[in-house]
Amino acid sequence: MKYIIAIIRPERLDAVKRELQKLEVNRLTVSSVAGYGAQKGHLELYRAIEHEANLLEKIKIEIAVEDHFLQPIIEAIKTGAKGNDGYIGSGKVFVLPLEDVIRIRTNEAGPDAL
Amino acid sequence: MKYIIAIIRPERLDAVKRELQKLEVNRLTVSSVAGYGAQKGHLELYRAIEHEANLLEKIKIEIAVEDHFLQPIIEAIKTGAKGNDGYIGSGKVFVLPLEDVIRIRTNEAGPDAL
Amino acid sequence: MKYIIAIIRPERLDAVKRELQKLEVNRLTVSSVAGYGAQKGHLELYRAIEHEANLLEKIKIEIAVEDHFLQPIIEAIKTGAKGNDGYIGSGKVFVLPLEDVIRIRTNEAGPDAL
Amino acid sequence: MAIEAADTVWVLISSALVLLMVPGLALFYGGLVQRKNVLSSMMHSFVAMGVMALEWILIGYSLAFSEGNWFVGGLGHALLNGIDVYSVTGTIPTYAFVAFQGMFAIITPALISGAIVGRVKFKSYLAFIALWGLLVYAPVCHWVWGGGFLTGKALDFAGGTVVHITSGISSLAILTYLGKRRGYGVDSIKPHNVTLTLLGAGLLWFGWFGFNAGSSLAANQIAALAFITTLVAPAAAGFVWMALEWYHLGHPTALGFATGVLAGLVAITPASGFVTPIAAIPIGVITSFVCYKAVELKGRFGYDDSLDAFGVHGVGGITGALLTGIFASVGSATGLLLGNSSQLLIQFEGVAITAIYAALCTLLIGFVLIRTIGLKVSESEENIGLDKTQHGEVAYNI
Amino acid sequence: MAIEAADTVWVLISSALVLLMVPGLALFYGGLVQRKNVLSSMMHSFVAMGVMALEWILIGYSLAFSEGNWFVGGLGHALLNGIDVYSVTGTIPTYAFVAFQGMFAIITPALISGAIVGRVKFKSYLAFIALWGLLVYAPVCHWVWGGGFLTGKALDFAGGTVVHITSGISSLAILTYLGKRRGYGVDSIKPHNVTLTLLGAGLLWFGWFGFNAGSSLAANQIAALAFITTLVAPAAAGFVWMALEWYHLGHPTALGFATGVLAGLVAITPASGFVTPIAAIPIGVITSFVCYKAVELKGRFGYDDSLDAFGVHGVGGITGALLTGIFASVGSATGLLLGNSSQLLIQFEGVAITAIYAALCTLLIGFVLIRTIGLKVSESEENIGLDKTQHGEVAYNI
Amino acid sequence: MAIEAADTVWVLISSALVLLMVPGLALFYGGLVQRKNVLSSMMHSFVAMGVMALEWILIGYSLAFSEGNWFVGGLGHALLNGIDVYSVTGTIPTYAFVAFQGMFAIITPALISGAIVGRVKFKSYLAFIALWGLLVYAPVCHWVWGGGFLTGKALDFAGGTVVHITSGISSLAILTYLGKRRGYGVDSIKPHNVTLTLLGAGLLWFGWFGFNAGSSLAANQIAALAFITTLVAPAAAGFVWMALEWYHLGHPTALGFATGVLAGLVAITPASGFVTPIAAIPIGVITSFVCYKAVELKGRFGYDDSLDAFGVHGVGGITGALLTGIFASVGSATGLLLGNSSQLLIQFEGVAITAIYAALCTLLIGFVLIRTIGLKVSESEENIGLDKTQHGEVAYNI
Ligand SMILES: Nc1ncnc2c1ncn2[C@@H]1O[C@H](COP(=O)(O)OP(=O)(O)O)[C@@H](O)[C@H]1O
Ligand SMILES: Nc1ncnc2c1ncn2[C@@H]1O[C@H](COP(=O)(O)OP(=O)(O)O)[C@@H](O)[C@H]1O
Ligand SMILES: Nc1ncnc2c1ncn2[C@@H]1O[C@H](COP(=O)(O)OP(=O)(O)O)[C@@H](O)[C@H]1O
Repeated sequence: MKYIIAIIRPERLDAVKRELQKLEVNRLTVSSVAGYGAQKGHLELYRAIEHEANLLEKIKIEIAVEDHFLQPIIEAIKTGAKGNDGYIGSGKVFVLPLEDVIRIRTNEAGPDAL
Repeated sequence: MKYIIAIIRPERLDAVKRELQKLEVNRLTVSSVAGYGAQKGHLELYRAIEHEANLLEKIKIEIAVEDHFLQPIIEAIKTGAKGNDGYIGSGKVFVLPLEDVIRIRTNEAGPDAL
Repeated sequence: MKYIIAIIRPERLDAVKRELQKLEVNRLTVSSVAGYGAQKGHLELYRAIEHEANLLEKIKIEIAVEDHFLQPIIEAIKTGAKGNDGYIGSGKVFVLPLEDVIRIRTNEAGPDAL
Repeated sequence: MAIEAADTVWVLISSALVLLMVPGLALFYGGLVQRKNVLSSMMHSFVAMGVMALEWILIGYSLAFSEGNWFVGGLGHALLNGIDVYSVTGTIPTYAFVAFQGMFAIITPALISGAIVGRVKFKSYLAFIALWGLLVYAPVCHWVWGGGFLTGKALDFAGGTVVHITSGISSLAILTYLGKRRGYGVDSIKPHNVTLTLLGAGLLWFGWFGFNAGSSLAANQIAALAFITTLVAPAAAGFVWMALEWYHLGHPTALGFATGVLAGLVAITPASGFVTPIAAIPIGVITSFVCYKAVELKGRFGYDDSLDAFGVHGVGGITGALLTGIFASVGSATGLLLGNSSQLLIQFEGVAITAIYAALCTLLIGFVLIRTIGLKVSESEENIGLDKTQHGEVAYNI
Repeated sequence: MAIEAADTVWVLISSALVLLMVPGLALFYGGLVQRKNVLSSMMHSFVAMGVMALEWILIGYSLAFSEGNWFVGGLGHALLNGIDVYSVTGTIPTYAFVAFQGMFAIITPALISGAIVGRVKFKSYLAFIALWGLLVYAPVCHWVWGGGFLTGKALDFAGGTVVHITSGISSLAILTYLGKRRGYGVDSIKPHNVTLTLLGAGLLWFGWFGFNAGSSLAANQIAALAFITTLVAPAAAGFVWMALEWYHLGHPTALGFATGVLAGLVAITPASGFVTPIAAIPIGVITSFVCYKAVELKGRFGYDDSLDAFGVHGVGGITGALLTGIFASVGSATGLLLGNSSQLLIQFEGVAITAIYAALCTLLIGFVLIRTIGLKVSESEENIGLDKTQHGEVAYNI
Repeated sequence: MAIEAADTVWVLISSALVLLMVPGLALFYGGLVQRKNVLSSMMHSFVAMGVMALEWILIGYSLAFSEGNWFVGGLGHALLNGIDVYSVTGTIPTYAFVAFQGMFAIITPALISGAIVGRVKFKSYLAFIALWGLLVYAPVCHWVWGGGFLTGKALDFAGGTVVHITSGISSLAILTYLGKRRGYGVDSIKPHNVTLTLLGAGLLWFGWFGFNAGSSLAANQIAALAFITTLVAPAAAGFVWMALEWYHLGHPTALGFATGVLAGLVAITPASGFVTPIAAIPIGVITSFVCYKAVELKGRFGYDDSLDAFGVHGVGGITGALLTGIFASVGSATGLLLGNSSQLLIQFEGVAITAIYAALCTLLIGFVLIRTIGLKVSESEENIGLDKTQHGEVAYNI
C-alpha cells in the first residue's frame, strides 16, 4: 500500500476531488499548509516594506491506496491540479510506503481497511 | 520504528489521549484536518441551497514509536477513538515505516530519541 | 529519497529557513500543529482553574530530499531550531522513506522532481 | 430660522448610527462568504463610504432634494451650492440633514453587494454603484421624500421603498448578467465566519435605531414610536425565522435568527413611525414568513442571490411597504385596518413603479458595463478569489 | 404633559446603547468558549433580543411597571394597553421609557448564560429565560423601580440589584443542576478567541454609559455624574485586577484586565448617580479585589461557573450594592461615610431578599424543566459541541 | 449657571463615541500585527482606558484645565477638587466636560502604540504612557485649549495638534531607541487579520464623529458642520489612497482604503469646525497623498514605524494643521484662501513648537526608562511574541 501526499494550489481542490471521484476514490484527508517552492512569491509592497511573499497557501491531500491504484490516482491528481494552465506552483505528489492501515470502527486491517 | 498517523473524530481526542497516557505515551503531534470518507455528510440546507456536507472536521494524530509498542498503541487509539458508540467516521490508523528520528536538543538519534 | 518531518518551535521557523537557504534548500511545506512532548506545559491558572497547558503550538516542516542531502539538511534544521539556547521542546526530526515524487506541472518524476 | 438643539443632536447621532451600519453590513456579508472573498465583500460596503459620500455632496443631494420636477431634483444644490453653516432645514442645520440623508445614499447600493459576491470586477462595482446612485437612488429619493410625485402619498417612514426595494430589486436584476458562483451548491461556499455575521447583525440593529427613529428628524414622540417598533418587529421576525427553521430543518440556526432579524428590520422601516408597537409584531411575523419562503424559492429557481439581498431586502421591503398600507394607524396615516383601502393601493403603486424603474435602470447600467469595462471576473480569478485577484491581499495570514 | 426633547434623545440613544451591550456580551462570552460552542454561546445573548423583547411588550412591562401591589405590577399595561404615542412618563414619551426598560429585561437573563455554556439544551434555555423573565425579573424590577416594597428605599441607580444580583445569583443556583462541563480543568477549554472577548468588553463599556447615565432618564447633571463614574470605576477595577494577576500569577493578562473592567462596571451600576467620581475609585478597587478572590475561590470549591457570571455579576453586584450604601453622597442619597448607617442596612436587606428570591425561583424553574423537557444535553452532544448539535451549524468553515 | 440639556446630551454621547474609538484602535492595530502579538497590541489601547482615565481624574485634568501659567495648569482641580455635580463649564456640567476631555487623554498615548508593536516591555509601556500623559499631553492640551500660550491663536478644532501631532511625532522619536522588529521586511510580518482592521476603521470613523463634532461642546450649527466635514474628508482621502495604490502597485487594497480613511480623519480633525464641506475634499485629498508618500519614504529610510503611527498621525496631523490655516473660512476663522496669511504662520508655529516639545520629552522619557526598567524585550521574547511573554496568554486556542 502507498501513502500519497499531494501539495496543490487551493483553487484546484474542487477539480482534484472531481477527478478522484471519477475513480471512485472518495476517502481522503485534506489540510491547509504553507508552501515554499519554485514558485517564488512576487515582490510585494506591504505598507512600503518590500518583501518577497514566498510563503504561499497550499492544500495538502493525503490518500492511502492499494498499490495498483497508485498510478491512476496520480494521474487524476495531475489532471485536476494542473487545469488548462499548468504553471509554476502547481505542486507535487509524494509517494510513501504504507505498511498497515486499521479501520477503527470495524477492526479491519490491511487493504480492506482503506 | 513506525510513524503512526491516526485520523479521528475531534470529540474523541481527549479520550484517545487518556488511553495513550495509560501506556505512558505522551509525545505526539496533533493537527486539525478535514476528512472525506465513508461517513457521508448529511444533506444540508444552507440558505435554501442543498448540498452535501462531506468535508468533515477531523483530528490527525502523529506518533513515532518503537516497533514493539505499535500494537498496544493502536489498541489504545482504537479504544479511545471508538468510545461506546463506534459508528461511521470513527477514523483510521495508518502505519508508515520510520527510518530515523533525531532529538534536536540532545542530538540523540534512533529509538532513544523517540 | 527521504521525506523529512521536523517539529520545531514556532519562533525558530525563520532561523531554520535561513539555515536551509544556505544549503539552497528552498522547497518545503510548513504547517501549524500542536505538540505534546517532554516539554510539559507549565501549570496555568486560567480563571482560577488550574490545568497543565500541555498542548503547545509547534511548526511542522516537511521536506522531500535526495538521500545524500539528508545529513546536511538535518544539521541545518538542528542549527536553526536550537539557536543558542537549546532547551526542552526544541523538537524532533523524523525521517521516512520516500518512494517516488512527481512534479505536477512537468510530469517529472523521481529525484528530478524534488 | 432657529434650530432646535435637541433635534440637531438626534439627527447627528442618528447619522453616525446609520454610518455604523456600513461596517455592520460589511461584517454581516463578510462573514457569510468564503475566506478568499472576505475583503472583497467587505470593501463593497466600505468603499461605498468613499464613493457615495463624495457623490452625494457633489451632486446626489442636489438631484434628490433641490427643487426640480416630478421626476428628479435640479442642480441648484450641486456642490452644496447655496447651503452654508447657518442654513436650516426644518428644525435642524441643513448640514445635518445632508449628512443624515447621505448615510442612506451610502448604504443603499452597498446592500446590493450581497447578491453578487465573489464574481464582480472591483472597478465595475465602483462604476456600478456610482451610476446606480445617480440613476436610481437620487431620483427615487426625490420621488418619495424630495418633492417628487410620490411625496406625501406613499407612506415610507424611513426608506422601505427608497432603500430596500430599490436595492433588493436591483440585486435580482443584476443577477441576470452575473449568473451563479462557481461551486454553487457545494459545501465549500458555506460562511467562513458566522461570528462576524452575528456581530454585523448586532451593529445593523443598533444602527437601525438611527435609521428609523432618526427619520422623524426630531426628538419627539414619533421618534420614540419608531424606536420601539424597531425593537419589536425584528424581535418577532427573528423568532419566527428561527421557529420555521426548527420546524423545517430540525435546527434553529444562529444565522437564521440573524437573517430573520434583518428581515424584520427591513419590514418595519417604512412602517416604523406609522404603526403601534403591537402592530409591529404581525409585521415582523408576516415578513419573516414571506422572506423565509422567498429564500426557499431561490433554491428551487436556482438563481444565486448569494447572501439574499433580494430575498431579504427586496421581498422584505415590498412586504413591509404593503403591510404599512394595512397597519398604519398613527397620526394622519391610516391603513386598511382603519378602513382606508386606498392607502394600500397607493403603496402598491409606489412599490410597482419603483421596482420596475430600479430593475430597468440596473439592467441598463449592467448592459453598458458589460459592453465597456466588463462585469464578471474570469473563471480563474473566481477560483482564486477576489481578495487576491482584485485587491492583491488576503484577509488572514499566519 | 409635554415631553422634554433633550431628555427624549438621551433616553432613546441610551436605549440603543444598552441594546448594543447584547452583541457585546455575545462576543465577550463567545470569545471565551471553545470553537464548538461559540454560536451556541452567542445565541444565548442574541435570542434574548427576540424572546425577551416580545415578552416585555406583551406582559413583562406591565408586571414591572403598571399599578399592582407591593410584590408585582398588574396587567393594566399588558400588550401596552393604555399607552399610545402621546403617553408621557416623567419628561419623556412612555414608548421611550418602555424601550429603555425593555433593554434591561433583555440583557439580564442573557448574563446568566455565562455560567452554563456548553451543556444546556437550546429549547430549555429558551424556556428558562422566558420563565425567569416573568418570575424573577419582572417582580424584582417592580420591587425596586416600579412601586414595589423596595422602591425609594434601597439605592439602586441603574440596576445593581435588579440586573446583576438577580442574574449573578441565578447563575450560581442553576449550576446545582448543571454541574461541570466535561473536561473541566483540562487544557482544551481555554478561550478560543480573546480578541472577540476584548471587543465585547469594549462594546459593553460603551453601552454601559447608556445603561448607567441613561438611568437618570434626563439629560441633566446626574446623567453627567453617572457617566463619569462609569468611566472611573471600571478603569480602577481593570487596573487592579491586572495588578493582582501580575502579582499572583506573574503576568497581567488582557483577559484579566477586561474581567476587571467588567467587575468595575457591575460595581458602579447601583452607585453611579449617587457617588462622586473620586469615590468611584475605591468602589472599583474594592470590587475588583473581591471579585478576583471570588473567582479564585471557584477554583477551590470546584463549581464550574464557566465564564464567571456569578463571580463577576453576582459578587460584583452585591459588593456594589453595599458600597453604594457606604459611599452615597450626592443629592438626597447619603451613605455610611456621611453617617447614615441605616442606608447600609437597607442595602443589605435589598440584597438578601433579592438574592434569596432569585435563587429559589431559579431552582424552581430548573426543577420544572428537568422534569419536563430536560435541561442538560447528552454526554455525546456535549463532546461534539452545541453549535452542531443544537443549532446544526458551525461557526468557522475553511 | 444653568446647563443646556441638549448640549449635555451631545457632549455625553460624544464622550461615549470617543471611548469607543479605543477598542476601535485596538482592533485596527491588532489586526495588523502577527498572531503572537495581537493581545499585546490590543492591550496597549485597552490599558490606556485604565491608566489614563485614572491619571486624568487624579491630576491630568487639573494640569490641563485648571488655572495655571502659559505652560501648564495648576493643581487646583487635582482629584477633581472644587468640582461637584452642580459645576458648570460653558453650557454643560463640568463632569461632562471632564469626561469628554478625558477620552482624548486616553486615546492619544494609545496612538503611539502603533509604532512600537512587538518589541516593548509591557511595564515600560505603562510607565511610558503615564509619564507621557503628564509631560506631553497635559501641557500641550493646556497650551491649545486650557488657557496656555496657543489658546485662541492656533486653530485646532478637535485636536490635530494636541492629539495627532503629539502622538505622531512621539512615535517617531521613540523609534530611535527601539529600532526595527526582527524579521522586518520578511514575509511573516503581514497583518494576521485584516477583517479586524476594517472593523476597527469602521469603529474609529463612527467614534470620530463624537471626537470632532462633539468638540463644538454644543448641539449647534458648528457641530453639524464638523460632522459633515468628518464624513467628507475621510471619504475623499480613502478614495485617493486606494487610487494611488491602484496606480502604483496595481491593486486597490482594503487596507489601503482604511489607511486613507484614517489619514482623512486625522487631517480634518483640526479643521472640522472651520472649513466648508467642499473644502474638506481637498483637505482629504492632499493629506492622503502626503501621508501615502510619507509611508512610502519609510520604506526608503528603513525605520520601522510598524503600523504607521507617525506616517498617518504625525504627517497627517501636521498636514491637517497647515491646511486648516489655508482653508479656514467659517465664523471668525479665516485662512490663507481668505487672504489671512498670518494664520498659516501661526499654524506653522503651533506645529513646530508642539512637534519639538513632544519629541524632546519622548526622548527624555525613553532615556529614563532605558536606564531604569528597560524598554525593549529580549530577542527571544520578541521571537516568541509578546502575548506569551508579556501577558502569559495567547489570543487563539483551538
Ligand atoms: N522538496 C519538497 N519538499 C516538500 N515540499 C515541497 C517540495 N517541493 C515542493 N514542495 C511543495 O510543493 C509546492 C509547490 O512546489 P513548486 O516548486 O512551487 O511547484 P512547481 O514544481 O509546480 O513549480 C511548494 O509550495 C511546497 O509546498
Ligand atoms: N484511504 C484513505 N486515505 C486517507 N484518509 C482516509 C482514508 N480513509 C479514511 N480516511 C480519513 O479517515 C476519516 C474517517 O474515514 P471514514 O471512512 O469516514 O471512517 P470509517 O471508516 O470509520 O467509517 C476520513 O474522514 C478521512 O479523513
Ligand atoms: N514520538 C513522537 N511522535 C510524534 N511527535 C513527537 C514525538 N516526540 C516529540 N514529538 C513532537 O515534537 C515536539 C517536541 O518534543 P519534546 O519532547 O517537547 O522536545 P524535546 O525532545 O526537544 O524536549 C512535541 O511537542 C511533539 O509535537
